[in-house]
Amino acid sequence: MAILDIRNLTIEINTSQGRVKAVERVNLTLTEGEIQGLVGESGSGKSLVAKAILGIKKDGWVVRADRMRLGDIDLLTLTPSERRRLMANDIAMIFQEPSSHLDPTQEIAEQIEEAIPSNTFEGGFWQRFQWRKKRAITLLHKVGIKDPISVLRSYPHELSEGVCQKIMIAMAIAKKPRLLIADEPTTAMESTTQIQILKLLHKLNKVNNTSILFISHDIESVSNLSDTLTVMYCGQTVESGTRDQVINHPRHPYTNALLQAVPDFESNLKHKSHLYALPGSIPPLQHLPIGCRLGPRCPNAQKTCVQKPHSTRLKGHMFNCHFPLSIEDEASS
Amino acid sequence: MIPVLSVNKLSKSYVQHHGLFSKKSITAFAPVSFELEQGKTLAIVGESGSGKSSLAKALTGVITPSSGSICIDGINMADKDHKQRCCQIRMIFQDPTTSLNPRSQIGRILKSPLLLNTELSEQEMDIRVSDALRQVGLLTEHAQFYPRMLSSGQKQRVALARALILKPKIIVADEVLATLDVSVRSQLINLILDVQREQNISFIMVAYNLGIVRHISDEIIVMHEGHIVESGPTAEVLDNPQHTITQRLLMNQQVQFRK
Amino acid sequence: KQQTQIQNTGLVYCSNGSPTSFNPQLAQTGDSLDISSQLYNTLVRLDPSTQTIAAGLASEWQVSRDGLSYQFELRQDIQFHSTPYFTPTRAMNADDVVFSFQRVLFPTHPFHSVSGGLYPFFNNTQFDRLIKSVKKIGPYTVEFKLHRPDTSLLANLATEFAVILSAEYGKQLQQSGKFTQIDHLPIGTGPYKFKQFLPDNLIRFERHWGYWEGGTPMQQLVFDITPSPTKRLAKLITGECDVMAYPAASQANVISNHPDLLMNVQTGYKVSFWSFNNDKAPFDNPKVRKALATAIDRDTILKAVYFNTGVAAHGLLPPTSWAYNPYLSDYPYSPKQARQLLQESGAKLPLSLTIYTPSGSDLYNPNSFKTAEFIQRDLRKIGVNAEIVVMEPHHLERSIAMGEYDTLVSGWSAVTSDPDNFFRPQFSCNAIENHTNTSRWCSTELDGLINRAVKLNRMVPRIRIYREIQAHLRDELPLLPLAHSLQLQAYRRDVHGLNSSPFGGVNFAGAYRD
Amino acid sequence: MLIYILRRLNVFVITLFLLSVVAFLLQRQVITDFVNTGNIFSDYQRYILAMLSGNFGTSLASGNPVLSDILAIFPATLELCVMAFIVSILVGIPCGVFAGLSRGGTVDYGIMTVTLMGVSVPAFWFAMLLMMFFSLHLGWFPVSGRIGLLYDIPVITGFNLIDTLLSTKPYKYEAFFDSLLHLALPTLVLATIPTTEVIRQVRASISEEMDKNYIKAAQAKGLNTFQIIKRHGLRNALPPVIPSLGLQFGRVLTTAMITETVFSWPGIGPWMVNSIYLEDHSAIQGGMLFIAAFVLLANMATDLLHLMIDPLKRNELYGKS
Amino acid sequence: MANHNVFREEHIRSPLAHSWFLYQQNTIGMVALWALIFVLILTVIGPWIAPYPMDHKDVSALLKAPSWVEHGEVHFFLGTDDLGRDLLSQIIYGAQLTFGGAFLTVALSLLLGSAIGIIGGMSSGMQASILHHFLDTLLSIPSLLLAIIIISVLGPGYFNTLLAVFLALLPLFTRAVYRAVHDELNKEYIIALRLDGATPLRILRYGILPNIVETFVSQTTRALTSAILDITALGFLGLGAQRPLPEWGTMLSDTMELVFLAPWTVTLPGMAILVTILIINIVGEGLRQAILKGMD
Ligand SMILES: Nc1ncnc2c1ncn2[C@@H]1O[C@H](COP(=O)(O)OP(=O)(O)OP(=O)(O)O)[C@@H](O)[C@H]1O
Ligand SMILES: Nc1ncnc2c1ncn2[C@@H]1O[C@H](COP(=O)(O)OP(=O)(O)OP(=O)(O)O)[C@@H](O)[C@H]1O
Ligand SMILES: [Mg+2]
Ligand SMILES: [Mg+2]
Repeated sequence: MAILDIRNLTIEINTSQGRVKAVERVNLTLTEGEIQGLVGESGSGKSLVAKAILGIKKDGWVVRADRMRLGDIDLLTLTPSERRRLMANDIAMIFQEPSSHLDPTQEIAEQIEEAIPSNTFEGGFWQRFQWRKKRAITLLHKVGIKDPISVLRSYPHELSEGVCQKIMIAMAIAKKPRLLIADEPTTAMESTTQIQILKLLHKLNKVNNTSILFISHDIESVSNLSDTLTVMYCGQTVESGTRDQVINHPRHPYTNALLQAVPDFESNLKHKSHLYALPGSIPPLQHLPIGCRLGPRCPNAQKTCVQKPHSTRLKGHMFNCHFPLSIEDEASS
Repeated sequence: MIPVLSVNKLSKSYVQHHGLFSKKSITAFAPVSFELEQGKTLAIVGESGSGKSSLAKALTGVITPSSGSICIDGINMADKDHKQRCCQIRMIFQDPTTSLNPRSQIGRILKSPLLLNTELSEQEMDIRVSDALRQVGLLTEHAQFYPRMLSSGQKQRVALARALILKPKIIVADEVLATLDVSVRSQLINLILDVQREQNISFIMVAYNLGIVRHISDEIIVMHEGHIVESGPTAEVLDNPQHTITQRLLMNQQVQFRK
Repeated sequence: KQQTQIQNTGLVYCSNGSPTSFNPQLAQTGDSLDISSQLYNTLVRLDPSTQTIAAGLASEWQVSRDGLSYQFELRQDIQFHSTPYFTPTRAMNADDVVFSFQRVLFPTHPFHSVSGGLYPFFNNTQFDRLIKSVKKIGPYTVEFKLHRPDTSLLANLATEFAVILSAEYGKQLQQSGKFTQIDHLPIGTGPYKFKQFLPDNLIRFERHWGYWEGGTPMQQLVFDITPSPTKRLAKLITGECDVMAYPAASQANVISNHPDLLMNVQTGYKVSFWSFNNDKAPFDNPKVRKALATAIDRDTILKAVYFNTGVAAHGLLPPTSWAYNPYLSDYPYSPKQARQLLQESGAKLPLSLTIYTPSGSDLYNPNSFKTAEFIQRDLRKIGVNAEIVVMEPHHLERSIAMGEYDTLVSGWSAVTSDPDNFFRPQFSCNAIENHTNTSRWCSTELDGLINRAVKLNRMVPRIRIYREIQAHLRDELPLLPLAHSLQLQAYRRDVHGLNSSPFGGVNFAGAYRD
Repeated sequence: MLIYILRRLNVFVITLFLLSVVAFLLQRQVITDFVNTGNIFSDYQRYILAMLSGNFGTSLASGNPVLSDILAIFPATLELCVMAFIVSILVGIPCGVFAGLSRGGTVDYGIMTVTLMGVSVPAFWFAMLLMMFFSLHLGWFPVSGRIGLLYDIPVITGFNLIDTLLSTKPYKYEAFFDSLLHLALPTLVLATIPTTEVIRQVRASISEEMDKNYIKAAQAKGLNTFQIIKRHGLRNALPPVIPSLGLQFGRVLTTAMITETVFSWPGIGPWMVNSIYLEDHSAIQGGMLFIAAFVLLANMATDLLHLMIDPLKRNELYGKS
Repeated sequence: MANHNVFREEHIRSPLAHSWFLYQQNTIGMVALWALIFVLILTVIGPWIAPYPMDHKDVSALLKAPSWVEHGEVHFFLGTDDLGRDLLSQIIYGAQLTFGGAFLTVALSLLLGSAIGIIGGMSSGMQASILHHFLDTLLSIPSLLLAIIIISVLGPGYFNTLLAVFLALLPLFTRAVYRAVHDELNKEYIIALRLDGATPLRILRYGILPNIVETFVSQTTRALTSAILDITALGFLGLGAQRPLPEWGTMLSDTMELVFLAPWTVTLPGMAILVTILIINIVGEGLRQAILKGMD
């Protein structure tokens, strides 16, 4: 069953140069208990999608969608306060740069306790005394912090980035969410810590059956963890499918380029030879090309690319391209 | 082949003042020695805080080393003389946004090392600038631009052009790839490889992604807490790591959850 | 405006300056003496309506035939103030009178040199040269013996400077060695007694229950020290003050048009003038002085500086004085004639001079600086270049003492109605060292006339001499009188029973609010 | 902590030292009865020892020791300043928060316009206008002084608002109210500067903090806007404003000196100006050292307060700096 | 709009030109700028255009109300004071004393203060840090208080006021410039410039100065307003310019006693001060915003 179902999500932003479609007709489906990776280079609108799901809006943003459901709840029809309440219970988000997402002037203890909903309390009334604190300690234990008492008494700036991220995760799992959105949880972190975090997320998924939307710009780390993958470019979904489909049989030139740019995926690469790279650079929001936004950089681009491609679906493998790669040999085999 | 760069017992420790009298010294890296041949790439890897950036800075003269010597082509580089050094060894900073003066045109940024270190005429300098721009895949017109008008990939190219324009023997790059997007990163790697091939320049790269390190570097140095714990040809070291630190670094990048 | 409870307990008087001492004997002659009549009484006093001498602490007095001895009979039931710092054991008697005057007159008196030992008023009137002795004749009888007859003595004794202090208090302080306290923590016989003093801020008085003329209607009286006339008026309008000292000339109109305020106008015994330093050439030349005098347009000054709250001065004496000489012609304003006179005078031309002037306002001149500016402007018309030097009154005193100035915008507030109080301080040779003779005029002829006038007992010959003096001054013109200012007093409509003197002070003894 | 205080104290002492040298030279120059042995160093030594023992000399004008004069009038000034700060905090913080939250909106525009006027208006003129309108025209407030003079309140603390309440007079509440009325206009004038400053700072601080990531995290936790502002926004936005309030103290104190002159407030301002007029050098240099020391101390105090309140700053206190 | 973009693509403006372009979009800012220029011109040529000479006193027209009020006369446009001086002329002459004086003082202290600041900022080590702390502390004493302290040593007077304000402003500039230079020095592009072998002077000229323009603008604005406020305040307290100099603050204290008779003599000089400071603030803030925006 799909826990998250988004159809044609469009986000427009009013900038000084006028209104731009930062995210255009993005589809996203997440089934229960799955880890889905959302990959795209910086500025492709991944965080915007996450914010749209959570309903965190700023002035001058227009969010539209044909459908947006969390389980059987229609998010589009909820009032903002109902939505907040729902968010508080069912969805949790962990952010990129965790230390900046913790209030610098509050002790960790307070912040964690704030994140523990009161309806998760179990036990008799005599246990109420300081139950939150006890919960907080167990939560920190769960995320692998060895010295929870002293961590609880610290301020965010006294802790390392990795510990902060663990705390964010602890806060996220405190409410036992059905959906966890992890927005670049490991960027700018030491590799050892990265591994720990990823392991933690993996465990969370396996043990609690929490669905995870894992957002990252690094296709390498995403492909490690996730079951399904969605690739975005400049606010458009270019391809989505299972990990295997996307990694091993990419249909979209952009996905292909991403994969080839990582030497690890290319085992037979000659030392110091050229890496595969798309020409040009990502266009700024104000100068987005019409139609397929990859158009100007795409090696296969033709005239029709100035129209927005329809999505093609093949055994759950969805891609938006006028001229998909190796579609013929796939069909013939 | 004679090494173009040889570093001998170089070390750096920072002195921190506490109050008026007490001070503390932090060792960024202990005496290290290594050599680099012309046209080769040396990668420095290691955990955070292991002294990679400090080493890179000491090599280019941003900071003064506490002891030891740096010889380029057998000539010892004096500590303070940037003029002498900058024609031989140049640095690319990690963040192009902060390392390009926002109030200077690209042309002027590129011209300033020429102005200070060569006796070229105005036209010759213009030619050198546009050559350098073209070499890194930009247009001559970009000389008129201000940094805020360029994307981060383009800025990184400008930084590379600034390093190249004096035709140095060695270029030191401190994590220049880390913040770039994958597609831009490949472009830049290709660029660096091309430049190296054409001009036979040696590179010293501080890097973190071992896949890339393996692809582009010839030699590798693994650092830990200021010490070189392992060094040698890249392929050898990475295929057959001896030291636990190296092993750990490798392991961290190869965890597979799905198997 | 609604009255609050507290307002029924007292009155607030906006006075214009912080007193330097609570002993009027020590006060400068120019100072306002608002505190004096609240705290003290004098032997005799001036009847406000008839301007004649009436009984004060002394119920009656006799003058000997030769005019050399005055004998005063004191009232017997007069109580001194009883305060936290002094409790009197007896009523006032002759000892107190002797104590008070001996302090001023005789350097041997233990209190004479306390608080500086200067008694400006008594100096200016040359009291010490006049009085031979002050003696107790009986418990309530005092005798003053003079060196020479002087008819202005009673008028001087009626001024607010000639107050009676408590000898008992003096003795007590002498024993404890706190001599100066007598001038800071006053004990008197007046309607109010001293309660509190915050310098530059306020003085608080309390009702003196044992006052010999009956208790005052109000429990307390507060002097709110407010140097700026604008602020005094503002406070009067908002009701923070009930009575206002010395409204500025410019305010007269506003006050008389305000529904809540009343104004009291009296001709004052004040004159402002422009003195020439007769010690300095070319101002020792009468022609130069006359030339300068004809150059000045006094009507404009009256209009612009006095806002018509003054009358043009044709001489030093105000027209209301009994000695005023109405038959003298004045110097008319005529720049042409002035220029001609100056040519004839033989002075070196072009002439340039300094005009010294005090900053701020005085009782006799609302704005001396402005006056100087107008004089400067008029002088320019006759080709005389004048430089104005403004000084704090305090500093100006020094310059006057040194005689640095060429000319000076100044004035005089008389403290008695006796003409002697105008001429002696201004023109007697002795007054130069007292710094009141700002024209530094010293002629034996004029000195003789001044002294002769006070010896006479009868009015008619005195008037004749004073007219002679005025004619003499008109011819010599040591200074140019400018204007006589009116004595203004503003108060709120609900205040009654005020008793203000033409010399400046107000007596709150009978004042009340309804 | 100790090191930090010591360091601040160090600079404080150096500054005071320089000021005292100026004061000393001043006194040596002008005061004739100042015992002058010719040796400038020993003279200075004597002078500084006298200062340290609280002997600032005797005022020429009043004849009292300067220090006792200052101590007698300073509470009046302090009362005014404290009231101004209270007002500026009570008004400035909410306004700043509103402006910061609606950045670019009408409310913000309105508040910022008023603020701009506030920083541009000369205090003495503003005081005169207020006096003309509210006191003389409308008659709502008294024009000067600290309290209706007929109220005879014994001085205990020097702060009228406290003294009236402490007194045993039957009219003490009436007097309290009266002294509030007297405070109104001077406080209004005096509060403009710190209020505008607080508004600007809080506005900048709030709108900066509200853009920070942890606010988004709080939103994601499901808190509503009010809770977020209360629990996170203000908590982070306000502490950085504290040191600037400390800096404001000096400005307020000087503005108080002007305001006092207009409203005849018996504080340090008219006293100081008068001393300068009268060239009462003992009073001038005493007052100058006193005010400067007070301002510097107030600054140090707010800095320390900030350090203690703001956990981000606490690092500077302990260990690493 | 679209045209606009093309235009912007073709022309590459330097950041400062771009800031200026942005500033021109700000209507209020431009109005204030023109007003400021007007005040500047008035300050310079005031003596030639004022309707009456400086010490002209018209005895026949004492306390005339402004021309738009009853009893007002057009040839005394803003009315007259109690000496019959034309208020408009007085205010125009006063511009020279108040605004002109402030301008000069600020210009001088800007020059000297930034010189010290730059030297302090470029040099490092102990003396710089002591300078820094000392300035910090000195700055916590507000400029007016500092000016009063200096006046109390020098004695009242207009020239002394300017001197006092000048001295009081020095630390402001020194500290701000010192800070800015110090911060700049740690930026990577300065390090890069140094690696190029640039001399300190060149680093200053091309690396630092263009990047601290914002500091100069905001500090100059602050200094100018505080100089005007201080000069007028000292004049008002009677410690600054003395009568009959028509310095605006002095005029105000002078006319204080006319509050009841001639309120315009109080309101008008005050308005002059208020408006001048207002436009300086608007222009300064506008420029600052434009410079900041021009950066990105
Ligand atoms: N508040 C905003 N105002 C204007 N534009 C915005 C805003 N937030 C994001 N954008 C723009 O929207 C686009 C998508 O932003 P988003 O943060 O979703 O990218 P991302 O994929 O998360 O990138 P990154 O990997 O850097 O986090 C970017 O081009 C960004 O410039
Ligand atoms: N300016 C400085 N002053 C004092 N200590 C410093 C300074 N710069 C670096 N260090 C210390 O020197 C050590 C080495 O730092 P360096 O930046 O070289 O590490 P790194 O390997 O580059 O780390 P990273 O991967 O995080 O960039 C660290 O312990 C650091 O704390
Ligand atoms: Mg993002
Ligand atoms: Mg580093």
